[in-house]
Amino acid sequence: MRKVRSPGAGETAAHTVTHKPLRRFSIVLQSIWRRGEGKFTLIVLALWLAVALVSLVWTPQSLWATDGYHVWAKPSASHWLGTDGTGADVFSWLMAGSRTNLLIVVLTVALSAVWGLALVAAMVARTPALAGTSVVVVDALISIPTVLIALILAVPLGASIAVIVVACGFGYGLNLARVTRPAALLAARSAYVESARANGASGWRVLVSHIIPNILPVLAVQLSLSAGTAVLAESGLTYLGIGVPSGVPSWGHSLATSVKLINVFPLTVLWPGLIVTVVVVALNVFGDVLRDAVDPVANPALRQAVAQSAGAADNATADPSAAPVARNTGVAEIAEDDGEGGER
Amino acid sequence: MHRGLFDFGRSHASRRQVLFGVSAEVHAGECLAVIGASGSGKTTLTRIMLGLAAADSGNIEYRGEGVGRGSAGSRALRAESAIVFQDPFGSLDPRWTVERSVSEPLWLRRRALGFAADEVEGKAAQALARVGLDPRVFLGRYPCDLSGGQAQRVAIARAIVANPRLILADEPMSAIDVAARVQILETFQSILSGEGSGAVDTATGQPIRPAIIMVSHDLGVVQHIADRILVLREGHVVESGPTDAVLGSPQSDYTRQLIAAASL
Amino acid sequence: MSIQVRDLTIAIGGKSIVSGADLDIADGERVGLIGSSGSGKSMISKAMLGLLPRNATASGSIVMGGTDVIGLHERALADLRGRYVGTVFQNPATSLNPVMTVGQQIALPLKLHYDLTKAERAERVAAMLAKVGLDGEVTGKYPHELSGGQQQRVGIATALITSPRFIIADEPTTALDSVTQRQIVDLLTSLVDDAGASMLFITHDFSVLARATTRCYVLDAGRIVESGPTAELLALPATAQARELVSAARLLTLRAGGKEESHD
Amino acid sequence: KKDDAGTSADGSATASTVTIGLKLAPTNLDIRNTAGSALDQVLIGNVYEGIVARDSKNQVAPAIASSWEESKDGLTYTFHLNKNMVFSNGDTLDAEDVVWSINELIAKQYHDADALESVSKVEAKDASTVVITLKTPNSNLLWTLTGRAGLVFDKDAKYDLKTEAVGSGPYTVAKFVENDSITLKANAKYWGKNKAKTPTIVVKYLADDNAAVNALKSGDVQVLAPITENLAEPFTSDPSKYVVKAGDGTDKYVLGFNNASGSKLADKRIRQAIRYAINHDELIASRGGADKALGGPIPSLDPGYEDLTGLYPYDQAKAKSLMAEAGYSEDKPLQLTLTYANIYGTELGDQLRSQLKPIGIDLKVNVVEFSTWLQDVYTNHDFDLSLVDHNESHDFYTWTDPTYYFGYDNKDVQKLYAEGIAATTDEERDAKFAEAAKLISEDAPADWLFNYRITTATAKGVKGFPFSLNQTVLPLYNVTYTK
Amino acid sequence: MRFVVRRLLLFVAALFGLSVVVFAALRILPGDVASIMAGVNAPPEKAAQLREQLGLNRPLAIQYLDWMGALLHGDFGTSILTGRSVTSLVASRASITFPLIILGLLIALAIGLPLGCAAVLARSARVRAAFHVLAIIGGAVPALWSGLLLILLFGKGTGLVGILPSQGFPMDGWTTPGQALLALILPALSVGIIVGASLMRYTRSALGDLADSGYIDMARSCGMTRTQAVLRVGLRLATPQLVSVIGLTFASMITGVMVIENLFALPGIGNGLVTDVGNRDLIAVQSELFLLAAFFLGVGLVVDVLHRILDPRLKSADTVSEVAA
Ligand SMILES: Nc1ncnc2c1ncn2[C@@H]1O[C@H](COP(=O)(O)OP(=O)(O)OP(=O)(O)O)[C@@H](O)[C@H]1O
Ligand SMILES: Nc1ncnc2c1ncn2[C@@H]1O[C@H](COP(=O)(O)OP(=O)(O)OP(=O)(O)O)[C@@H](O)[C@H]1O
Ligand SMILES: [Mg+2]
Ligand SMILES: [Mg+2]
Repeated sequence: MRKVRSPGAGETAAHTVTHKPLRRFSIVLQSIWRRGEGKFTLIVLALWLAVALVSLVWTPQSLWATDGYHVWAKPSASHWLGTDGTGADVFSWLMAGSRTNLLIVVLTVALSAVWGLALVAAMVARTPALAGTSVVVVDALISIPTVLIALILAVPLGASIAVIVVACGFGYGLNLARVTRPAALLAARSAYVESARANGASGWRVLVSHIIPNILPVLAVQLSLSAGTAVLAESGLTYLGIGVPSGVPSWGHSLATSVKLINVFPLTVLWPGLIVTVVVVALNVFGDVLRDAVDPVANPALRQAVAQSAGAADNATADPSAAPVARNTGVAEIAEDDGEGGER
Repeated sequence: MHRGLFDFGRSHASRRQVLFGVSAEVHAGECLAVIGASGSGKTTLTRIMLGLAAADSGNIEYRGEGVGRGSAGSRALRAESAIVFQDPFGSLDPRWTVERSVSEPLWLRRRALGFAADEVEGKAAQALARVGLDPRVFLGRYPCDLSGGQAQRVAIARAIVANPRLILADEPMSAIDVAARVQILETFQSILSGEGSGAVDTATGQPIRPAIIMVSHDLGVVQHIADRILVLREGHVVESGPTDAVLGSPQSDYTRQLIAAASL
Repeated sequence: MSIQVRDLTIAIGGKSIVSGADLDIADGERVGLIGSSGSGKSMISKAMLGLLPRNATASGSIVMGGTDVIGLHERALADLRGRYVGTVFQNPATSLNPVMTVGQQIALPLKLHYDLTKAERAERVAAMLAKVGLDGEVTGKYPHELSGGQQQRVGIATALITSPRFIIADEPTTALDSVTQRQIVDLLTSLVDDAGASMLFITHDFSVLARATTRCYVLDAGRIVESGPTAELLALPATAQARELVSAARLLTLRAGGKEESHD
Repeated sequence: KKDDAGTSADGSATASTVTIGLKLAPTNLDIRNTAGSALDQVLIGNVYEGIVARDSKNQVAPAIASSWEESKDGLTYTFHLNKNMVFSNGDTLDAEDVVWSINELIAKQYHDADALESVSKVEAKDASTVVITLKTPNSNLLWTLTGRAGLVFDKDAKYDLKTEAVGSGPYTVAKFVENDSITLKANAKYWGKNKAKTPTIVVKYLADDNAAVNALKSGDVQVLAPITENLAEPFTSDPSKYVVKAGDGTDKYVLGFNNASGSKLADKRIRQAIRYAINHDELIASRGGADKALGGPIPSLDPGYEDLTGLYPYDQAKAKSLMAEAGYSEDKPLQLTLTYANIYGTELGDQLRSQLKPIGIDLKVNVVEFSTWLQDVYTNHDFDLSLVDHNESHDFYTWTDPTYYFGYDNKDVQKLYAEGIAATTDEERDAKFAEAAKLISEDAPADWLFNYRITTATAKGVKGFPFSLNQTVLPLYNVTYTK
Repeated sequence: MRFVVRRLLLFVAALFGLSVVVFAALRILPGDVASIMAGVNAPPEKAAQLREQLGLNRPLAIQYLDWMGALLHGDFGTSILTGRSVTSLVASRASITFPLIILGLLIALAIGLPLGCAAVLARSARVRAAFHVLAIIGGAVPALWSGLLLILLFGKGTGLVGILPSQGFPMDGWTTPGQALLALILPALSVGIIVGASLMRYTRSALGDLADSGYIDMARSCGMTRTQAVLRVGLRLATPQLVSVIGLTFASMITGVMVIENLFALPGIGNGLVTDVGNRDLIAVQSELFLLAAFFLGVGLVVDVLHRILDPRLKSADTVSEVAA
């Protein structure tokens, strides 16, 4: 029975999403944009993405254009934020750093999501032994600081992006598992999952179509927090020499190298610190607004859009807002409806 | 069609036995009501019947076949039954639209029932209409935009959409105002009679008349719809029989207490 | 204590929930409030306690024993609550403090309003526990260690420990089986009568309503549509909304002597 | 902390404690077994004394031996020791201790024992005369004895060398916190004329540049040696409160090539191209301008120094054409990896990378931990280019050892060096070394980026702190601080 | 009780697993302490000789068993490089790091709890929003940066209001408690502010959720004002959750603390670990990592047990996460 390919999760998912997925996406964006903090985070994140992309093909100065005669220069027309200790353009390095940090954030978030969800799946599994063990293991491992993991990893790997990604992804995955577990458990033990199971839904299908959508709000918040923390961790670990290797631009690199000069020219440290702070704020806020926007339970606009498109698809003639808002439909009305429904 | 539930007990992790030798049976087109105090094991009984929980001893028979782990009988039972849970909102995924929730059993059973993918939406709309909800209005809604009565009706639509032969309804009327209760009962009655269920039993050529097992603590409701009653107390069957007999001339003290308390 | 509610209007986020409600509860009177789900019953009771959500605005007047509680300072409201006004909540599981023992919970209003020694408090709690029919040994237990009926009694004990002059009971008996339900209602009415207090009783269940109140109001979509002595109102409802509720209830009332036949 | 020891007439006070901020911290005090100039810097001349010492011009000076003679054939050295010498624990120090110390070093192969390979015998003629006999003449011997090889330990003292020190110098170690600080107290039993002027000297190790600058600013330390020149600005601009000065040293920042056959750099044209392509002036300028250009393996304070900077002047065109000859260009670059330890910072690597880019070298910079460098580069010779500050003086011999990590093997150089070592006069030695150095430089087995000069910053009232060579020889007895 | 026993068993198992991981990971490191001791000018034989002397050539399994054997007797070994016992090394470093963490945590609590409560209790929605923004920004600042800014502001010698020492720890350590404490104030502030901000967020959200709950309504109906109810009932109800958060925060603080130790030149555990790894003083490193991991696992254990004590509903649950949300 297991071997027969039952109508997969994708089938239903695709089915629902056929009602204009783009529209749904734009509603979500609009919902975020409508809020003041949503505007802020969208702008910051879009700018980040744009700068990262642009830096792949263009930076105001080449990263490797070092002018040893003008190190630690003050901001000028050719060097908007001045130069660093090698005489390279700080602005260009910060621009290029944005792509490294973006990469780190994306990889860390992806790893922590995969690892965290795997743990969640184990923790809400129907096998008590698996569920019990994984819960306890998570509770134990979670108390080990990320930096310790990074230190141990940096031992064989040396300073590298992989150290940051693996250490942070591992740690944040544990956190994520712990934080989302109650919501996941609620979904996993819910009546709708039981009835789906009674109808023959597989465990995988339940995970993908019921549990994950239901922990999505918590997940959104947690992942964006992880993203923010990954940016912070990058700067910390790079400063400690176990993060981004030298020669690779990153904000942590800019921060760590300019830290030395704080006494002479404090402004140099200001920029990377400011960027990190602003981006982390944006990421944290993004989690909150994303949760509110993407969750149909919390976002009435999204619900309305879905209802409208469903109503329109179902019966083109009916104006959904004109339809009776059936609350206290009387007994008589039911019988009538019943008959109609039966004949269709 | 015959469905027998013979003699099974169940113990929980806490090592406390919850059900003691409960036997019952229900036939097509018939409603069996299970009543009893809170914690007497009613929900557990329904869960065991559907294989959502396992009994420690005893056996369940469905259409003449034993229902054990992985048996043909259990597959048939799962494929042909539906459940309505006590809590209307709990049984609907809060992040799924009504349409998706109602059509989920259809998707899961499409092959077995043998219809095309493009029929699904129509069937879901039809089921909604049958419980008195306008599909144009409700298909696209999310559970949080529904009132309790509406949610309950959606859950029932979901239960009846795939033409099950057995419906288990666990206190489907709790926390719902009386007007809404009446609507739901009407729906059940029409389903029991086989009216417009839309599906025909291939063996007999008759419309499918499902059996309903309903758990309830509202004796008024029970009297209204049930053909037979099973009274549970602390896991034991204290009394069972036709509705009129049990409510009219109760044999056990406990049943008498229940009736006395309800009928003021 | 007598209560006069005049032109009470409650809005949340610009949406009107209750509009222009007038209610009177005379000294020592037990008054019911019924209405379909979401009609605003709980909001009215919360307004009386000054417990409306922060984004809610209330206007009109609620005069309790001479003071208008609307717009009253939180400090003054707090002095009123628990001392002159007691509340029994619908769901004890979500209102009894899970980290307080039953004894601490029941003693809380005493502690907040009266200067008593520990021993005196313990004595009163013990007496109150006896009145609501609970064993002395539950004093040290936590709410989650009690059954639903026991929890509900703890809630009643907490509401009544200071012998308040006015009790608000918001659906205190839902989710309980009929036997327990009846016990709780009888307990509550007798305790209220013994203390000579007034009570506002919110419920869906008409048999409970009839038993617990002498007069009642019908609320629909935030408006009081009808009021009158309970027995009369249930026998002969004047408005369509009340009629609908009452006829549905009647249909589902348990009748000794067998099942009612026609039902369309 | 800086409680006043005495107040002079004009109201200024001489501090009883001076705190000195240094950079590289020793991990233990075991000067016999643990390498690293951090130990030499703080212990030699302050706590331990050698049979001879080194002055601030890198010349040999009297210490435990007040005078010495060298035989004509260069095979016998006779040392006349001072009288009435004692260790800090009260034991007398005489020829026996000297002989025992040197013999022990050779027998147990303590650090630097290989420098005494040519020694055949060490004897005490009497209590104050020590004779060292050599198998072959060694013009470096005396200088070698100024370092660890010539240190004199108390034969009879038992102590844990890692955490304690018993020597005959003007100071004793009162407290040692690894990687953090050493507290030196004046040796009450000190026998000689270099009596400590300040009773307590605290050496504080400040690895972080910023921390170091803050420490001097806040008065937590009175001296910073070295200070990164770029960071000295707040001090240079405030001469009323601080003195900032650069001193000479023997630190050679060597961009070493892997010369072994089979290496990408076995092709001389590429090595030469790299040397032409590097703009040393720019490198020095970016570091603040104090360092000195260095064209060959011998720094100005070492014997055989000659200005070789003219051999490979900065000439990008020439570099490009050499690379083109070897078959590389900017469009078709040669991939090379520069591996170096993280203690030198990332700037140099980044700068070299950009300087080599236009001539067709794609330099991958791999900054690793020092241990990793030791393993990969130093031991396994697994590298293309490497960057090390070879700070030791008189380490020219590394170019004559084909097994050293450069893998440089030039018979002419080896012959010249041997002749120089065997020389019995300094002039002869210097000439041979200079000739060899020129040969090496022409061969381009490495590029000498610059001769690092130490910038030291002190508070205005600090006197007697040596500015030259203070990373290897740091006599502290003369240091005082007057507020 | 069964829970505690199970948790303890797990603690031991986790420690054992970690010891293997730590030991193995350290052996993959290129380079060793012998070559560090020998330095760059010594002939290769020198390093080999030292290796032999130090017993670094023995089979790994034997080295591991030796280490574990000694560990079981409470002997954490002797650092090869410094010649000091790891116990005394760790003790002297911990005497800086732990006061720093605890001071930081106290500052964080002093900032986070009251502000978190205020953020829930504030009457005006604008003020509540302002608190929220404050919390988010506070938590988004890199530790490195906040430390630097504090030095620039308050560091003696450097700061605008140069009143506090910003570099190093007094030589005499805690024998001069006043100075020692002073030296820790700026570093503790730099971690404390950041952690405080995140604690404020947690407090705010935990209390915010509770403020609309039936428990608060119940307390108010008994006669408490909203403020009283939130502070007395809400805080108590949020305590188990906050204890968990603080426990986790404690573990995550160590990252910030390591950066801060570096920045403020404090010879603490973080600084020591980095140096020891760099020097390949493996015996020291493995024992230090082990002790640190044991400590944090221990904190986790204590937090779990505390959580259960504080929340009577957990008595019968198997794990804390069962009810913790
Ligand atoms: N997962 C479980 N673990 C332990 N005991 C359980 C579990 N589920 C149910 N029980 C116990 O089994 C008994 C029967 O529970 P069940 O849910 O079947 O009662 P019920 O009759 O449906 O009650 P209600 O009317 O309140 O729904 C109860 O005493 C309950 O405490
Ligand atoms: N915090 C809130 N914000 C916005 N609307 C609310 C809020 N709380 C309640 N409402 C709305 O106020 C209306 C009245 O709610 P109320 O709880 O008083 O109903 P009720 O009559 O007590 O219903 P029930 O019988 O289900 O308890 C409902 O429509 C509800 O949706
Ligand atoms: Mg049940
Ligand atoms: Mg209500």
